[in-house]
Amino acid sequence: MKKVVALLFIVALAVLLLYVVANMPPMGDPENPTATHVISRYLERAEEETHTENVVTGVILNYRGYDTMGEVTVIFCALAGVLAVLGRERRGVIHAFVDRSEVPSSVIVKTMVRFVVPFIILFSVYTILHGETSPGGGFQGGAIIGGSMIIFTTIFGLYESSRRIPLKVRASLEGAAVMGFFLVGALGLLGGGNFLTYAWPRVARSLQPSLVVWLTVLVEVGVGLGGAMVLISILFAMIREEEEIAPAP
Amino acid sequence: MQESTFSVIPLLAVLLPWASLLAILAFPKRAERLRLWLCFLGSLATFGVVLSLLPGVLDGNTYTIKLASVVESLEMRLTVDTLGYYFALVVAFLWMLATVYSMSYIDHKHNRFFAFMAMCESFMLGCAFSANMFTYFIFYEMMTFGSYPLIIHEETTMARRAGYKYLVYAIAAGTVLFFAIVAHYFWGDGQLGFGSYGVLSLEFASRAALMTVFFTYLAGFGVKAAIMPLHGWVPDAHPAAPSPASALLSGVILKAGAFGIIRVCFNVFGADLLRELEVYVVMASLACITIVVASVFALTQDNLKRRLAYSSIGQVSYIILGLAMLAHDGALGGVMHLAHHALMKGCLFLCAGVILVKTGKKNISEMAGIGYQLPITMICFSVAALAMMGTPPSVGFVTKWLLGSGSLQAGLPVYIVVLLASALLNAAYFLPIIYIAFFRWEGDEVDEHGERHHPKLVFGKEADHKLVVPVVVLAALVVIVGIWSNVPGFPYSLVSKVVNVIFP
Amino acid sequence: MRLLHNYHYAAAMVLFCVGLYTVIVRRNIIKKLIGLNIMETSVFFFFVSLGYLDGGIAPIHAGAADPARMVNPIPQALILTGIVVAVSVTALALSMVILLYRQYGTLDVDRLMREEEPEAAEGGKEE
Amino acid sequence: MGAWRHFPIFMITLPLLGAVLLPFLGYARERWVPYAALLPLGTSTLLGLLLMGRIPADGFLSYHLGGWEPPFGIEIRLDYVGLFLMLVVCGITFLALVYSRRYIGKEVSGGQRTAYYVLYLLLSGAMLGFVATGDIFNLFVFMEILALSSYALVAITGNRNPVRAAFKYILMGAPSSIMVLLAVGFLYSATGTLNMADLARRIAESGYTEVLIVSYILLVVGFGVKAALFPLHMWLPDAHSIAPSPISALLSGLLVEVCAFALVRITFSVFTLRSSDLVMGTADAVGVAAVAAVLYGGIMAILQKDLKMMIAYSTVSHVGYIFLGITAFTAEGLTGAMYHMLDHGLAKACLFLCAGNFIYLKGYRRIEDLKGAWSQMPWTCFAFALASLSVIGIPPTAGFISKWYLILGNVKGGKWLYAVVLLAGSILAAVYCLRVIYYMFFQAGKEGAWEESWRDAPPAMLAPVWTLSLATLFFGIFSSLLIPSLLKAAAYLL
Amino acid sequence: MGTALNLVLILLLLATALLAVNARDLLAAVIIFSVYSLIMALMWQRLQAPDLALTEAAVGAGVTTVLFVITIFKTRRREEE
Repeated sequence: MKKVVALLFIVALAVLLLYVVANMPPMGDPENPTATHVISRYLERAEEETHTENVVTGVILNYRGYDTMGEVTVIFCALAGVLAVLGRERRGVIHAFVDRSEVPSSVIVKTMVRFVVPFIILFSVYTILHGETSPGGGFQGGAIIGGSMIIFTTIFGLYESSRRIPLKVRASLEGAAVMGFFLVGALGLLGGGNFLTYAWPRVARSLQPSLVVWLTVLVEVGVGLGGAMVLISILFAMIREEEEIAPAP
Repeated sequence: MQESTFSVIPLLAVLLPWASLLAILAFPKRAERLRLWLCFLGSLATFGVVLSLLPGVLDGNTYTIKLASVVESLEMRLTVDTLGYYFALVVAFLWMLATVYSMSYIDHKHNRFFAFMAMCESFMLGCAFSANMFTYFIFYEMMTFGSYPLIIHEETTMARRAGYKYLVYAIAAGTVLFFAIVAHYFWGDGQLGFGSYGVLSLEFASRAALMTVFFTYLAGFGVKAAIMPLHGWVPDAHPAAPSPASALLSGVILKAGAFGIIRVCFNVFGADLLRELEVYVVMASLACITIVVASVFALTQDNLKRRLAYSSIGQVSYIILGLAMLAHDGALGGVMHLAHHALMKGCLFLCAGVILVKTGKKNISEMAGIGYQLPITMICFSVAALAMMGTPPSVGFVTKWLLGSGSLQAGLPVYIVVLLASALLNAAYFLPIIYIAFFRWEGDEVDEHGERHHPKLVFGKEADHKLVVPVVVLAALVVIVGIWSNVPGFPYSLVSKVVNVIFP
Repeated sequence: MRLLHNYHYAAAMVLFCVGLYTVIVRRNIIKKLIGLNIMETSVFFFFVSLGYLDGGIAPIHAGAADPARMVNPIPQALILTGIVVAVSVTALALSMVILLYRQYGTLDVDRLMREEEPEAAEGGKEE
Repeated sequence: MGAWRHFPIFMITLPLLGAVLLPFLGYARERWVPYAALLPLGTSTLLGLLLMGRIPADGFLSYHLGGWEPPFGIEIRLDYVGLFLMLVVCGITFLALVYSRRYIGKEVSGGQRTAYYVLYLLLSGAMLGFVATGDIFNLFVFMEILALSSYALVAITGNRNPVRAAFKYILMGAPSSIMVLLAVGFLYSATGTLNMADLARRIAESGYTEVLIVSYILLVVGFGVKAALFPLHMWLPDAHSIAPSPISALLSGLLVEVCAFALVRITFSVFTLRSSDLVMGTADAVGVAAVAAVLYGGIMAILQKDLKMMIAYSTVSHVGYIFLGITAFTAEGLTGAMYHMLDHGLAKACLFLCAGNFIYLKGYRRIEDLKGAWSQMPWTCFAFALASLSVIGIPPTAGFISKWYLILGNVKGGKWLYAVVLLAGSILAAVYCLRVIYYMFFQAGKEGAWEESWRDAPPAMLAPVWTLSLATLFFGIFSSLLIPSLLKAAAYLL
Repeated sequence: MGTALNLVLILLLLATALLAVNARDLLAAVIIFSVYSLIMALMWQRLQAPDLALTEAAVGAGVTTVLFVITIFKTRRREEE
């Protein structure tokens, strides 16, 4: 009964949405409102204004940097939420809480992983640092680091991987993304502009381009490190097993 | 209204009762007597402050002070005009007597009772001094909730049930009233103030709209004023409350509703508009029904305070009837009855309290021979009861006379029939009490010869002076005010000023 | 026919409805979360299609790229944020799923909501 | 062009920054965390107060983030109404945080306490950012921070019921967020912009009527879930009653209102009345839903046995009030809605914190358990009574003022029936509130329910409660401090 | 050609979505969902959004899937009746 009602509701919604779609501006048409209103400024002047070849990065970090600040706050918030719900290993008692059993896997796999993971991390560093010029950027790089740690953890177990990235490191870097934004924002205020101004009005015009680049890199690195650490911490928190309240499946 | 002078005295009068509240909080529990006397002093001082305005008011001055403003046309303002002053005088006087009386009567939880007494007095004075309907409503609502603890003070099951009923009625009424005020604000062009000839007119709003405003007001205030279909809480609340609280309920708090209706009739709508809308017919018929039916109900009650409560329901409708006549004498009688009834019914309830304290008897049938035990009290009771029936020379007679003359002025002698019926019914339910008290006694006093004797008449051993003095004062006033009504400060001197303006 | 031309949008809407249907009807909470993710990606898909330009190129100034031919970078930037938000919600929800399973021993939403008092037996319930 | 232009961004970022820094303090000195968390919120409150005189009632402060002018960058657009709500948020979060130290110290286990304060600050900062922003996608981002932190805070104790309630909340909240995002997509496709002021201009010119209508409906539904508008309120009673009391206070007193405010912004600043025929139909539907909410919430509140559940249902009812104020489409109605946000925030927070006092001291949750509570916890009971009066709308509390304007607004809009419903709502409120007060003050407690010693909650918990309840009184008596400006601002919004 | 490929991808998207939703085995559903995410990434690459394609591949198909898988290992693999 409930299913039928839901289905009817969904079908009605679908019809409504499709009707709207039929009345929307045609996709890909250069005359669309989306393609004519604000966009040309970004496309034409992003390079000189934000000093990023990748316009998306320019938009994310500079034009709409405040959104991205919100975004990294969201993921920080998710981490805080996960830790609040699942708890976290405490300093000093880490071993007691961590599943030490190694996952049995063949030597070949282990060797491969040992060999591959550094390269993945290298790739992610590249992704982070070259966000201005090519696809990718801070968060993508962070996610890739997170992915590499997943691979590492599946093969070597939580104990090994949490030794590689100890709690101390994670805890101090989890806020890096948000802090990076706050730092750049506050520096923008000091530089005589508004919050999150990259090109400080108080600095000579000739210095501004390199200033913007450096600040962008600073934010990128912050987002990358912070994002990676948050993802890894979430992962560890979810993997962590407390034996006494294990489920009885 | 004429221009008014700024004065802090109205605010002072409203705030003074809080001083006794502070006294209750400030002094330790051990200083019980000191606290009680301070409460009395507080109410005395309040009465003094109110009295101090008398010469000015008699000269036709008005005093005003602004408390706070919400927006320009919506403000909290206290203004002393003649009508409000008249009500305030009644309030402050009766309250003072009730406070004296309570000092002896209330035997537990003094703090709560006196605190809420003081608060209610403050709110009542606020009502009396309100400069507009908005202020009136705010004080009225606060007073409504402030009087709840007075009603349930005894905390018996009956008191709780009565309190619950009271709250249900009061909240519903408050809501209706709120609606009335919004409608008034909306159709009255944003004006909630009181004007000598009314502020609403058919220029701004349609007939139906004004009728809506009027009837919502009538329904809202009618609950407190106990107009007949809305009276349900009254007969429960009065017997349940301690006697001084019942006296205040009947003497003053019921009148807050009636006073609201007076304000609505005189200062919001104005006589001309009421005549034009023809709503007075409904008012008058409701009042007549209430007067007669309530008296009939009163006949059937055995509980003294319950009988008195029904009597109050009927009597308050005299005020409404007087207003509905839309004639000079009718209005005069109605408005004066506000004070008259406060004196009479206050006296009667306080007497009932004395009886309860001394003999523990609540029901009339148990009161045989009580007049010999409590002669002073019962004499006072008889004086007030006779006044209720309209026996001259008393305030009750003045009211009835004026109302009768008013109905002739209005050209509707049918009201006289109602008044006479009411007087007869009043006699029918009051005289038996007097009779039982003085002329019947129980067989306890049978001596060895098998003959029944009068119980001995005992003077001077009645009760605490704090109980007796207010009763005597009220009974004396019932007569004195009835005879010399024009003494400055007595009802006629004030009310006639107002009514003469409206019905020249 | 505009609907056929806008088939990307239409597909996104259909996926949105599939996801919403899953969230409403499926009783398994992990299924519900998968449905939620489908909803999210469908909206992202919708956004990305919004920014598309016929014959467009990626908005990267590499070499002599012509700005006039670039697709709209704004939806892409928004969706990057959106993806992060989506993964955050999923992570938080899944961590609660783990905890719920520990405490109630079920993933079935009806059973979950039916269980009454917290005093009831800790641990798993027989399925 | 003084430094005060930067105040809004400080108000928003300081709590967020505090949230990020707090874990470090948590590792070093856990005991100091509750005090340190007060710092950013206190500063924000202060900045807000300083800003109060600067923003005229019929103007706004526009702050361009990163120095990019509006249609290109993100704008913080703070008008008088927004600042008013930001101050309400600051004040109540600050007080509930003061309250939290003792309460959370008892309810939440050691490891999670820091997380609690982190999430708390994130929630506060997100609410502030949410109110202030002038960009519709930014609105979505802050809504997500808001939502995530509130999900987690509901579940913070990690017990069975809280987690379940939080999950129920997610199951309704997350799809609603996606709907908002979809609506943003539709709006963007029809106008090509995300800035609210720019959107208003473009919407007025746009020819894509169907797209706009559907996006408005989606926004109403999306924010309606978060604001718990009647048919979409299912998550609220569970989440609000089961969360720790300071969080209930925040969720009920602020979060719901902030989301309603988002709808105010969208209705009046984005879909301006010039395009009102677009939104009127939906607004009428919202009005009907709000009527249902007022009555349903009130009746359900009467039927509850659990105190916090009752207060939560009362919130459902009061959300209806706010929406009735909005749909009146008059300055008075909107003023009433805004003032109701203030007084409902204060009163509800106070009620929940009082309920928290009972739970903290005695573990009593049921209304029946409160019989005779007055004899042992007079301060809590008096504060509860005062706040209840405001919920009912009895003069001279702030609740009366807001109800006055709500009713007046509806009357001026010609919606007499709604005015009557508002009155009926306050009767219902009287029934459910006075029942509790009656139990507290005029009923004898069960044998042994209250021990002999006279022991109320500690001062650190009573102070916020009393501040809140006195504030309802203060804003009732001195409503002239705010009402004229609010009326002006509301007229400006319209 | 381009349209045809787009259509195929969209059909695949719909198919994987429906499969993911209807699979009884939760693990299978999650794996199918990750395939769905990968196809989505491909789609976005075709819509000239390489940043997003990268992100979706890493986050949508990677991190999200792993989170789901962990949860399934910690809870149960099959749907209840």
